Amino acid sequence: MSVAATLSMSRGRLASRTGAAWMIFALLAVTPAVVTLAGDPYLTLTFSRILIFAIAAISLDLVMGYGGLVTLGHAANIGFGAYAVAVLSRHGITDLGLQMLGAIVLAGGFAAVTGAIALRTRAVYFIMITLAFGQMAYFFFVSLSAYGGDDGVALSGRSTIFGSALLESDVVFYYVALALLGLVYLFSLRLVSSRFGRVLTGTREDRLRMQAIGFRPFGYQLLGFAIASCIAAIAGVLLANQTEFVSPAYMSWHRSGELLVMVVLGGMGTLLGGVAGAIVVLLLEEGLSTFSSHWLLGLGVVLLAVVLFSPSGLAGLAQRLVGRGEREGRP
Amino acid sequence: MLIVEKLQNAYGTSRVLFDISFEVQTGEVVTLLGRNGMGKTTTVKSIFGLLPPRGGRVIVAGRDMTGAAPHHIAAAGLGLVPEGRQIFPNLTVEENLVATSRGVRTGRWSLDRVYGLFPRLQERRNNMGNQLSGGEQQMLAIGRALMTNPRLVVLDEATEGLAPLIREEIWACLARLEAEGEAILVIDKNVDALARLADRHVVIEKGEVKWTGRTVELLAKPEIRERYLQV
Amino acid sequence: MTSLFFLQLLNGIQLGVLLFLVAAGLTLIFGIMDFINIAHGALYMVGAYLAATLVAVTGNFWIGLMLAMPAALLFGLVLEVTLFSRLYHRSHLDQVLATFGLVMIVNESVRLIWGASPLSVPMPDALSGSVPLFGMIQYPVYRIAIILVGFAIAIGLATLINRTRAGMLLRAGASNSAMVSALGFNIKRLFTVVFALGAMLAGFAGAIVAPVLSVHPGMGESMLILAFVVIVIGGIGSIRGAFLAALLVGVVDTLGRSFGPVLLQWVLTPSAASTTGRMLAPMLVYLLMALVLTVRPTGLFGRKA
Amino acid sequence: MSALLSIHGLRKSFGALQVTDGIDLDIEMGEVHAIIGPNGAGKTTFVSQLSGQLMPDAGKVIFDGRDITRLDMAGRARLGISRSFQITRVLEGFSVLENVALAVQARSGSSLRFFADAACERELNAVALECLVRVGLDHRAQERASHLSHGEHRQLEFAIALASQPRLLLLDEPFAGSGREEADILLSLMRRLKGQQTILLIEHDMQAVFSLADRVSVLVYGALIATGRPDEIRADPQVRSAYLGAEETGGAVGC
Amino acid sequence: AAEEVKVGLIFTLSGPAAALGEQGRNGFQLAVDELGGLGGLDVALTVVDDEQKPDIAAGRARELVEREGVDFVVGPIFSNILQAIFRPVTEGGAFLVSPNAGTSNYAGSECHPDFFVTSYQNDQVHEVMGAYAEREGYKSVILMAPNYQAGRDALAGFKNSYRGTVMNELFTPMGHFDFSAELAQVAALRPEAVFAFMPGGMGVNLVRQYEQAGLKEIPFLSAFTVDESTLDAQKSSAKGMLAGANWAPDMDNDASRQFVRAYEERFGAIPGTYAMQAYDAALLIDSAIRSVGGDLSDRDGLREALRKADFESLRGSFSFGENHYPIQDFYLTGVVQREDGRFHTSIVERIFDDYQDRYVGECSMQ
Ligand SMILES: Nc1ncnc2c1ncn2[C@@H]1O[C@H](COP(=O)(O)OP(=O)(O)OP(=O)(O)O)[C@@H](O)[C@H]1O
Ligand SMILES: Nc1ncnc2c1ncn2[C@@H]1O[C@H](COP(=O)(O)OP(=O)(O)OP(=O)(O)O)[C@@H](O)[C@H]1O
Ligand SMILES: [Mg+2]
Ligand SMILES: [Mg+2]
Repeated sequence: MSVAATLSMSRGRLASRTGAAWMIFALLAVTPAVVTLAGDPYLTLTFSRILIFAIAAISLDLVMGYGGLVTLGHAANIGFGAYAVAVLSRHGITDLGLQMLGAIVLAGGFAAVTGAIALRTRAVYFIMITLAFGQMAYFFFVSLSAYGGDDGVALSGRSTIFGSALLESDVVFYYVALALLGLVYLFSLRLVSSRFGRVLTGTREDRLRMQAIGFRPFGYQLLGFAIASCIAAIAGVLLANQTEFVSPAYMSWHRSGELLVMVVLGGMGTLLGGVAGAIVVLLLEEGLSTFSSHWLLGLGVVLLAVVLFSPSGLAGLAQRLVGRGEREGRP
Repeated sequence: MLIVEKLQNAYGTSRVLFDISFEVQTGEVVTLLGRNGMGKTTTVKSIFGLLPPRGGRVIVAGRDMTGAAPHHIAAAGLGLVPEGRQIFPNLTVEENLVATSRGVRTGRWSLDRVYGLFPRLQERRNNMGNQLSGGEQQMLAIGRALMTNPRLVVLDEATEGLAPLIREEIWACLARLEAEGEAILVIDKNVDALARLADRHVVIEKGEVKWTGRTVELLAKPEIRERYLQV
Repeated sequence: MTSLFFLQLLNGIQLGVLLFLVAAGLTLIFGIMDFINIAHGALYMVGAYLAATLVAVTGNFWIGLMLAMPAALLFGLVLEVTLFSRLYHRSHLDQVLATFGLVMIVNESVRLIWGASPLSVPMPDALSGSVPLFGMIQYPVYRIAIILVGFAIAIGLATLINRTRAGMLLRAGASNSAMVSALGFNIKRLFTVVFALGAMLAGFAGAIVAPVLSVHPGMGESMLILAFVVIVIGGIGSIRGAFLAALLVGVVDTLGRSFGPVLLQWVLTPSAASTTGRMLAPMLVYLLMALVLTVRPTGLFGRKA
Repeated sequence: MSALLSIHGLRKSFGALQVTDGIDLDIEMGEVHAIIGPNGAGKTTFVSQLSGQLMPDAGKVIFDGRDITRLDMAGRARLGISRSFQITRVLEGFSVLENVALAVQARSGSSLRFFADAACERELNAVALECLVRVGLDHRAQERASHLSHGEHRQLEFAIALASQPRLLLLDEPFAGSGREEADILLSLMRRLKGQQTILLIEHDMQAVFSLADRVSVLVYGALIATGRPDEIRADPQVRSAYLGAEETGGAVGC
Repeated sequence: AAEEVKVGLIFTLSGPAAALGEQGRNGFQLAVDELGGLGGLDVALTVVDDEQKPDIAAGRARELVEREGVDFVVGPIFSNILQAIFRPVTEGGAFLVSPNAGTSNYAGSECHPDFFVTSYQNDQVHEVMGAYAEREGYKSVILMAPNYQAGRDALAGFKNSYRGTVMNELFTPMGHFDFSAELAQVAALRPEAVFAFMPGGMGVNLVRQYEQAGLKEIPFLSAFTVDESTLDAQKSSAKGMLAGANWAPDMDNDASRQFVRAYEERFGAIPGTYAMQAYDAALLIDSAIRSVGGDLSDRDGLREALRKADFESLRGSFSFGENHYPIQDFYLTGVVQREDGRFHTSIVERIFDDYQDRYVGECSMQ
């Protein structure tokens, strides 16, 4: 079934989608209060982790769901974000804004260079070459003894906002993350329906056709690739703050794989799907792992079930529940 | 040879076929006429089980094949030249012909005979399918269907993009086949040529059979002739 | 020094063949049937565990191996019928997601059944020991056996895909299965058989390397990535490409790691050389892939997109 | 009349096969120039070299006095060379309207706009719809392209080509697959275009060719064997035997 | 019911490397059950899986401290996980007892009053082998380790106490499986001994391929390469190979013998040092709670008691240095086969008496 399926129908769906978005964000907004009332304030931290990966997932959905560029090196950007925090704060720059700037520069630069090379390839070749670049970045930080190599480095504290240590409070941190998630979501929403977004999706559909009507795909794809990488880097900055620890483990290809799972599970080319995917996967991880050390088995079963019984991911499932079910006739 | 009864079908929620009924006897040529998007190809897909019918029956050589798997239906003696060629891009011309061939020893079609019909294909025998020109691909699709030695050939827009000369040859060839007792179901945009050799015509509109009759009757009906035949 | 070089070259080839053994099944399922099977590594692992158990039970390597094959085949059949057959028409990413789930399931099941600590398979006496090569240096007989088996499989696969009718139908089915069945062939059954074959090849690889490598959970993962690297470098769908790519990866990795630091010392100070060498060593394979794809975006023998 | 496009000694070969064998041709401003020839003669390949999809091995392509031999496809499209594909290529995932609107967008304003919703841009949609009306596909505007029938696909293909307001229109078998009525729509449309729009037309539908073309060239085995007014070509015996055929030749070949 | 002590275990319990984590968990569990609690208190044990992911570990550690409000956190196995959970636990106001990972930074400049290690400082085991090689008078060695922090530390540790010539340092990628290239170099350079640090599956591969390459006559010294977690797979190919350790299953004291017997009965495997050190961690905590009479609120008392390490360690003499890293004996161990056919490491001789790490000087705690 074509990736685009979900997209072209988006017009009709928009209403239902914004509805879902409002619901999800409303729920997320009240989460800290709820968990505190439930006498389990700690969960706020767990959920801020979810928000962070939701941001990363959205960014991946941008390149993958809309740009048609499936990458297995996306986690590298999270790593860049995290190391931007580690490096800068070691040199006394603890301001969140500046650190994000650094992260964006780092990730954007890397994306520009590697993307320019990777975009020579297509489909699975693209997956693998991005994997290659991701792994190179990973191994670079593994052998970076100055920052603990693969042992990573513990941060002396969370970033500051205009000199104040607001973020030390988990609740504040949560809402900052939520705000960023909201921004990223809105930004992406506009992006994909913009002229630029159309060219991007059009290129995914049929490159030759796009060239025939006068577009040079390369530039647009590279730009999209870079934008997504920068967003992921922001998620990295947050992750470093949430764990107050930075390690190459954040950027191994497994992590890229997990992000990919979140997006596909949630439903590609829907943006919100990424968010849903992140929530579901991480909650499952938290929940199941408390029951048994063989929790991965459970997660595996869930993934299988979703693929088999809900072709277009959770988004598709939701669609059908709402009764807007629309299945694709494959030739 | 082929009997289609009250065929109904749809893509997802949008219904396309409402009531299609017609039959093709052994040794006769039948055409499906109709404007773009009226359901001709969908009818074909339904017959071959590529799009399992939502209603009605498909009977091939006396056996009810409704809802059977495509390969069973084809094995019952149907050969398909699909719309839009659909040749195998990653196989060479010769492999395209050989891969799905059946009964080449016993049957009337063999590699040589197909090459005899389309010398062009023989020249390009070792090229990949996707390296062929549009017309060559079309020839290949026809040859591929014939190589399964069917008793009923279904040609959906089989002469699209073929040079007039080749078209002539194909019509001539079909005439020959008919004479040899092969049944043929044709969908084609320029039917005037095949009006000559076709026995009966089925006009489809909005998923329903609007009219069916012999060529003479067709020529006698100006409004239909106007509509579907180039004059 | 030269003799060492040739030895390392041989080692590289040997590693390459080993990689090809693992990649062989994948070329069939991914390269030819165009099905992304992340669980391939898991199948490979299962093969190794089956061999480990059966060899232990029967107490004889050969009998164990002979039993492990059909077992792996069966496993593949079951998977195909219950799961994979429903995924052929789905997008690559759906396949990734599903097989990713499968990997988790298989890995954990293996841990439940066999425990987390490594197992091993004793070397068959017939092939244990080593023969002198390049003067005083000894070379294990079993490794030589692996090389031979690898070549045999490569040739076998190539003929199956390129020379036989089944191969043609397979390629045709991968590009347009609906059309194949509309022309009267039960492509489903063919796929089932071939998939099972691929699974068996994976299992076979696992079993055959068990005497040299440790059998432990996650042994599949590192191999999986390498197998994909090999196929992609070789060019998807080309057996010859996969084989040559495997050898290339093996040789480059081996020589790179054993002589790289030495070469680096020509341009860098010893300490710098060793640190850079260390940093580059694990990247070698990926560098190679990136390089090949930069020059030839569809791999060495891939069809132009 | 001045040549809008002139081709000098164009050559292209695939391996041993010489597909374009030294073609010299001038396309005059405003004319409809048809190219006919047997299957596999090299027509599509020829057009692909004009549109920039393929690069020639040798020769020159001059468009409006500018050498565009090395210019890529997108570049030529921007200069106003637009083609339709023989083997349909539309954005299956997009709606029919979006398909055309995108073509309009390519020719109007920057596409580096990241926030405004393109679907709400009136002028884009207006122009796009206009094109659909001209090819008679407006009633399916909101349909998903993959839901179109084969003939409808062909119509869309044409609409997209129109939408990019080309100065030179390269049409590779636009009539293929369209039925009588659709054919008539296209025919009358092209009659209306005739004069103002320069068109290079590849077609096997002789009725269309001879009723539309100002000049016809015949391509056989990669070389032009004849160029002239329709009636001249129709009369040319060489052309008849190589391509047109006639009743008596029917079915002469082995089958 | 009496007051209860909350203890959180954090080990790698899923994924490829789970084997070691399981040993740790089992060892601690065994001790708690035998003691029928800790320090006379009932034990509320929470076991969490760090998945060998630092970020997950950090989260779970905070979870233990802030949500479960545990008094002690015991774990982890891997050094990089220790780095990740250190601050969450210590700042969360719980005692952190590491039964395996003992990195240099927390032994030295970053030492912490609430952090205790029942294993060793990572370098020490390697220093043992270095010293042994030195004493045996091996003039030349080749060193092998995976290219990650612990690997680099290991070779550094070895070289601390070895003066001879290091012909070559071979760093392999993590999860390396085919050592023929490395072994070819060994065969070519013919060192008088080989020292390797290859934990887990890598160790199994290396040891078996070492034998298959016919190199057995070159002495094979190692750390965490041939131990109870890998011997089931290495079997006879590891026979006679030497390693450094602070304990072995045939340790000559009743407590140890009894522990090994009990562990085998319950878990069907011979325990390795991972299990032993976790067991000792339990004994340590037990002793501390006892000495404060079960008053967990008396944290200073607890800390003092922990420092005293007033318990019967399975390895005999055991005390803490100022940095709360053990001062203990280190042994040379060799692989032997038991009459029941199983393999285990066995003490050959003592190399260091009451040996302390080199970083204690940098630690400010006195
Ligand atoms: N895959 C599909 N999904 C949804 N609708 C489809 C699909 N294919 C065709 N349709 C619709 O079904 C109707 C009939 O299509 P069909 O292809 O049978 O027409 P046709 O008679 O073959 O037209 P043509 O002569 O152009 O080939 C058309 O309106 C078309 O829009
Ligand atoms: N990529 C390729 N590699 C090899 N041969 C090719 C390739 N593309 C086209 N050809 C060959 O070049 C010749 C010309 O192809 P082309 O598509 O130009 O023919 P055409 O004149 O358009 O024919 P038709 O009228 O059937 O479309 C054909 O014989 C085709 O087989
Ligand atoms: Mg049709
Ligand atoms: Mg053509």
